[in-house]
Amino acid sequence: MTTVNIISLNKTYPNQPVPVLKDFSLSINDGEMIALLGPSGSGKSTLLKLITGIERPDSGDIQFDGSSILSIDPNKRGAVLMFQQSYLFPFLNVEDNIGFGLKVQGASAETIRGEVKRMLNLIGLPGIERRKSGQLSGGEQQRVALARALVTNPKLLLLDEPLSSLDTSVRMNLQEAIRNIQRELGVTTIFVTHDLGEAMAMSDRMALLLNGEIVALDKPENLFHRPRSLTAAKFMGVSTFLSGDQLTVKNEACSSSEKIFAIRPEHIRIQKEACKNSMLGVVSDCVFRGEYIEYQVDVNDVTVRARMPMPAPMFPHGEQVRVNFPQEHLFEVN
Amino acid sequence: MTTVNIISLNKTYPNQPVPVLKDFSLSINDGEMIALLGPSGSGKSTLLKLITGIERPDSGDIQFDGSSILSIDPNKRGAVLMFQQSYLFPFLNVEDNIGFGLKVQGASAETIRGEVKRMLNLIGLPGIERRKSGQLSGGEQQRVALARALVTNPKLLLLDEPLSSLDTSVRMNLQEAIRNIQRELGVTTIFVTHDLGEAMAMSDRMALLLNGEIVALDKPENLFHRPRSLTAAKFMGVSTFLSGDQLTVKNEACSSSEKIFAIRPEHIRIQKEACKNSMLGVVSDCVFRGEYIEYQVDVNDVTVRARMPMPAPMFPHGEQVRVNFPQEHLFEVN
Amino acid sequence: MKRITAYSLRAVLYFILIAPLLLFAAYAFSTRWFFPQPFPVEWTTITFLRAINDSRTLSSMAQGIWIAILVSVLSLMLALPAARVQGLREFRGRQLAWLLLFLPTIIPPLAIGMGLNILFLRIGLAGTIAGVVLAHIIPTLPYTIFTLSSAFARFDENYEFQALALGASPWQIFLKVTLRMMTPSLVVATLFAFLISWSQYLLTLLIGGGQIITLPILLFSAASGGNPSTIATLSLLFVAPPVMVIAFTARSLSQHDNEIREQY
Amino acid sequence: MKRITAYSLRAVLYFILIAPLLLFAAYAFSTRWFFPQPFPVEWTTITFLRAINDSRTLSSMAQGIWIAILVSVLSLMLALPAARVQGLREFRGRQLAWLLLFLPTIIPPLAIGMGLNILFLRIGLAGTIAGVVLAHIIPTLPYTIFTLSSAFARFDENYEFQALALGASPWQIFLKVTLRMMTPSLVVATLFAFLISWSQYLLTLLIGGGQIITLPILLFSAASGGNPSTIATLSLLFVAPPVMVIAFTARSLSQHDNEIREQY
Repeated sequence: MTTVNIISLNKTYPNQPVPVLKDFSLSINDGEMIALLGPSGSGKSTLLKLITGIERPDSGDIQFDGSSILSIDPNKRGAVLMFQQSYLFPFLNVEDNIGFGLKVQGASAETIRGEVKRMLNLIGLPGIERRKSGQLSGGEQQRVALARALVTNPKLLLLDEPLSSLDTSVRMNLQEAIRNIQRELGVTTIFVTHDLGEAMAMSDRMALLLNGEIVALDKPENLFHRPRSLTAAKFMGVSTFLSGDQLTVKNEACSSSEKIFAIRPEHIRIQKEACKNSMLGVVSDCVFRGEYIEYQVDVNDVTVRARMPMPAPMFPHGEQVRVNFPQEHLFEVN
Repeated sequence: MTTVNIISLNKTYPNQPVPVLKDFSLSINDGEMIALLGPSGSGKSTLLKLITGIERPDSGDIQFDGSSILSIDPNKRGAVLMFQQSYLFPFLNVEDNIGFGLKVQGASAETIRGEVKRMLNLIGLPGIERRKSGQLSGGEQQRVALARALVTNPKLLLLDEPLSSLDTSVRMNLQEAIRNIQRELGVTTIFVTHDLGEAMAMSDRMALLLNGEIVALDKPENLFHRPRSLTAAKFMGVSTFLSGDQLTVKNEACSSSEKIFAIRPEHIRIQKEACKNSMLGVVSDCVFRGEYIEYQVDVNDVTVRARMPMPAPMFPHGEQVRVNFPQEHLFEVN
Repeated sequence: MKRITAYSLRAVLYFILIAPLLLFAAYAFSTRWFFPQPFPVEWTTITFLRAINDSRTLSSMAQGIWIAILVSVLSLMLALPAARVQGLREFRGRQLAWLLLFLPTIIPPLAIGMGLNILFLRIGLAGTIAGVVLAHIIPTLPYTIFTLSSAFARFDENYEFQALALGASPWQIFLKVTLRMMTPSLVVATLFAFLISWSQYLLTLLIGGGQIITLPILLFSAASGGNPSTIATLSLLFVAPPVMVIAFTARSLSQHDNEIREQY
Repeated sequence: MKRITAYSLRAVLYFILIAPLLLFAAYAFSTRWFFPQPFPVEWTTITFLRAINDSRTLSSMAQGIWIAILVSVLSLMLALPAARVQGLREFRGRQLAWLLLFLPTIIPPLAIGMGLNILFLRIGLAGTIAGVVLAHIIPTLPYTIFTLSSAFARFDENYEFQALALGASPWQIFLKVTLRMMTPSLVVATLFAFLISWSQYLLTLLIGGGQIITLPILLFSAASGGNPSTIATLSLLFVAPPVMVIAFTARSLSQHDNEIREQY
């Protein structure tokens, strides 16, 4: 339905020394779901504000299907928002909440009723038209908020951490629901989150944001298994880096000339026997986390975190072990 | 320092038909950390209120080291609380917040200063005495709240979902910090949560609560790998149950006479080849979650969720596959 | 124990509030009541009926209500944008703004009235309803702005952004979202404005200059006359419209009660 | 655009609020000022100095301040428990409680005053400072309760539970936690109480019966005399203590501003 082009956006808030977005460019394909992953302050929410028109960029352009939307009034852009809170209007019931967008755009009562019904079926909550938002659970409220956003047939759906106030199980359910609905309707979507698992589960492509810039943009699988840069690798949960020649462990790259190798925590093996690519260390912590055990092993003053899937060998605190970095799981980063 | 005995507690709130706690008994060893895991409304928070004395039980007893505390004033019980929010007093700086308990108990200014310093070192935030709570991050606030609770040398530490408002990475850090501090000081602790992973990572024993009753109480490893009952298994993330004789899949037990077997999602295998204990199904969903792929496979109208560790074979939506339940991972529940 | 303390406290409070009312009723419907009789001896409705059949009484009530309604509407219209700025925005001089806001409550009505009278005589507003309404707005505005700005301080603008993204125009957002979200506070602010205007004596007297007669003015002249029954009757009439307004407010608030709780 | 609108709105508001004050100053420090002169022609400080050297002026100010302080303290003590119940608890009849709470603001001071006068004459409180203070509490209480209960509605009792679990006694909790958390609202409530008592004319006149003289009473009798300079001078004196109280309030609030923001 819509391709979105964000071209060289710059935005600095008054009274702030550092720009929030720096020469920010991103192209989103028709019907694609892009996840923006980054810590708070990385510019994620500002980008959404610029797209909806709540804020204006200092320079740059935003285009829907090739034509700029910057001169269009915020309420005519067709970019709808969904926040962490549902922001359902407390004085309206579910039907009137979902129908709000159609009503202000002048649709007939019949059309609205039909569309609301269709949306309620789509979000899997048929028959709740008469309820007030206070009578809904947190997950149901977010489903209704999604329906309210999608009923206007928007060009672009913006999701600003829509699940981060929900319990884990509800969250998992809604991840599936949102992903399925988004694919069914084929609506182009930007999904902002600071949760890596969520970003990977939901998106076609992920953009990693830091200080207003994209540090990596790729499919989740590629970013997860073979991040190209040190920054991207850290984003993806990698905490162990080795300088290539001597195979010494380090948490940070110190010189730019040497080769740096990285390894995911679940690929590191803790064992008693020495083998190729293994180093001596002392177990400093060991936490049972269900499907795996997380070991912290001190190797040359650096703490290596390893995840051993169950059933795993148990090493007590203080035990001398070998930390093994299997060759096939080491990858180079720069 | 303190063993805690909770004996046959009953509590029903006025105007509510159902009791919040039903004949609730629990013994906690000296220095032990017990996790109470249960959905909202299961009576977790009520139990904490009864222990601190904010509410009174209808019947039953609570004993510290063998003597009842029910007749002791709430402010003399020595049971301190930590909530989801830090509830640091906004008008006091960090030092006065941590020293609050000592001050109202009449300690000298010198003692307080020394103890505050000791606690700040313990929580890993030395030197922040003069800061106000508004200048601290969420994680730091919770660390200070922990210090404020522990500085009075309490008999029992009560943690009421202290981490659920924090981001994942801060949360992981604080899980380790709280666990280490608790073990170092050896303070008997009750940890209330609705997050399974957190309960497993933190506790010596876990109590699963449902409707004011304990449905299971054991070490996390035992509960995770071999829950004894159907209810406990569901708590621990098991969603696939099989009736033993015919090996047919089901989500619910239907008759009480037949044997029910359960299997964890990460032990189910999805494959093309038929083998022993395998059934025919159709892939209905497939989500990439980093370390594993989550498949949903429809088998005889029942959805089986399986987690395949990476690298995993990829099966597209709609593909006919074999769902394999390895014999060694099936366990009986009742 | 706590509960009993709370209940008895409330009982005392209610007694303090209701006692004067009962005393008026006793005076209004009795003929002779002298010290040290604990209760009136003879009861009558003659004074009451005479007072409410007096055309001056009714016209003064009508005028007072009309003025109070105009004052409520105008001060809400003035207070809304000011309260929004006070409640939602951070700006330097915010403390100064609060200070100035409360000036009219401390300048005595007498002083305001005389100052305004001089001003209004020059611009021809003295002795007109418009003049009285404008004068009433001065003591009214602080309370309406205060009430609305504390509501705006809790108002979440994201509700408006939602409506904007869904295609609502600024005017639709104001009518269908902002006003609806603010309804409980608007009702309370209206109540304040109505009550302050309705019970205003000095400003009405000074600006009205004897041409604008409201119930408080009748009440004051009756007080000089000194017939307790007439005074008590007028007092009861005086209380009637406010009681109705408060009853309406209480109903609106209880209707909106659930919404408020959901909202905050 | 939005910003300009907000600024000009505030400018208009400030003008409305300050204009009467300037007018007083002009009258107080000038001798002759007649229509159509746009500004006073002769300036003088004689009237002003005469007025502030008058012992009646100073003693009336002292008495007024003393009464306002007593009223503030008493109405806070009465309002705190009532506001806590109104703000924190859910109970049936809550709407009725609000309605009754606002009764004193709608019964005209005149009516209250005369009712109370009869009562106080019987129990010997008429003409005493105690009687005037008690009378002033009636119009004061609604505003203090209203202010404090809206603060209690946002107050989180878990702060108190924390202090309790840390070993604080109920009295320590009240002093070291509850009062400290409520400070901004306590300051505002005190401001309301002080201002309402300080500017009270009718209740003081009726209950004081000529024995209790406060500045508003002097001001009113001066108004009958009709010397604009004297009136304006007394008006300026009248405004002085409230301005100081408001300035103090504004300072306290800005000190607590960060805390408030952290708290809510």
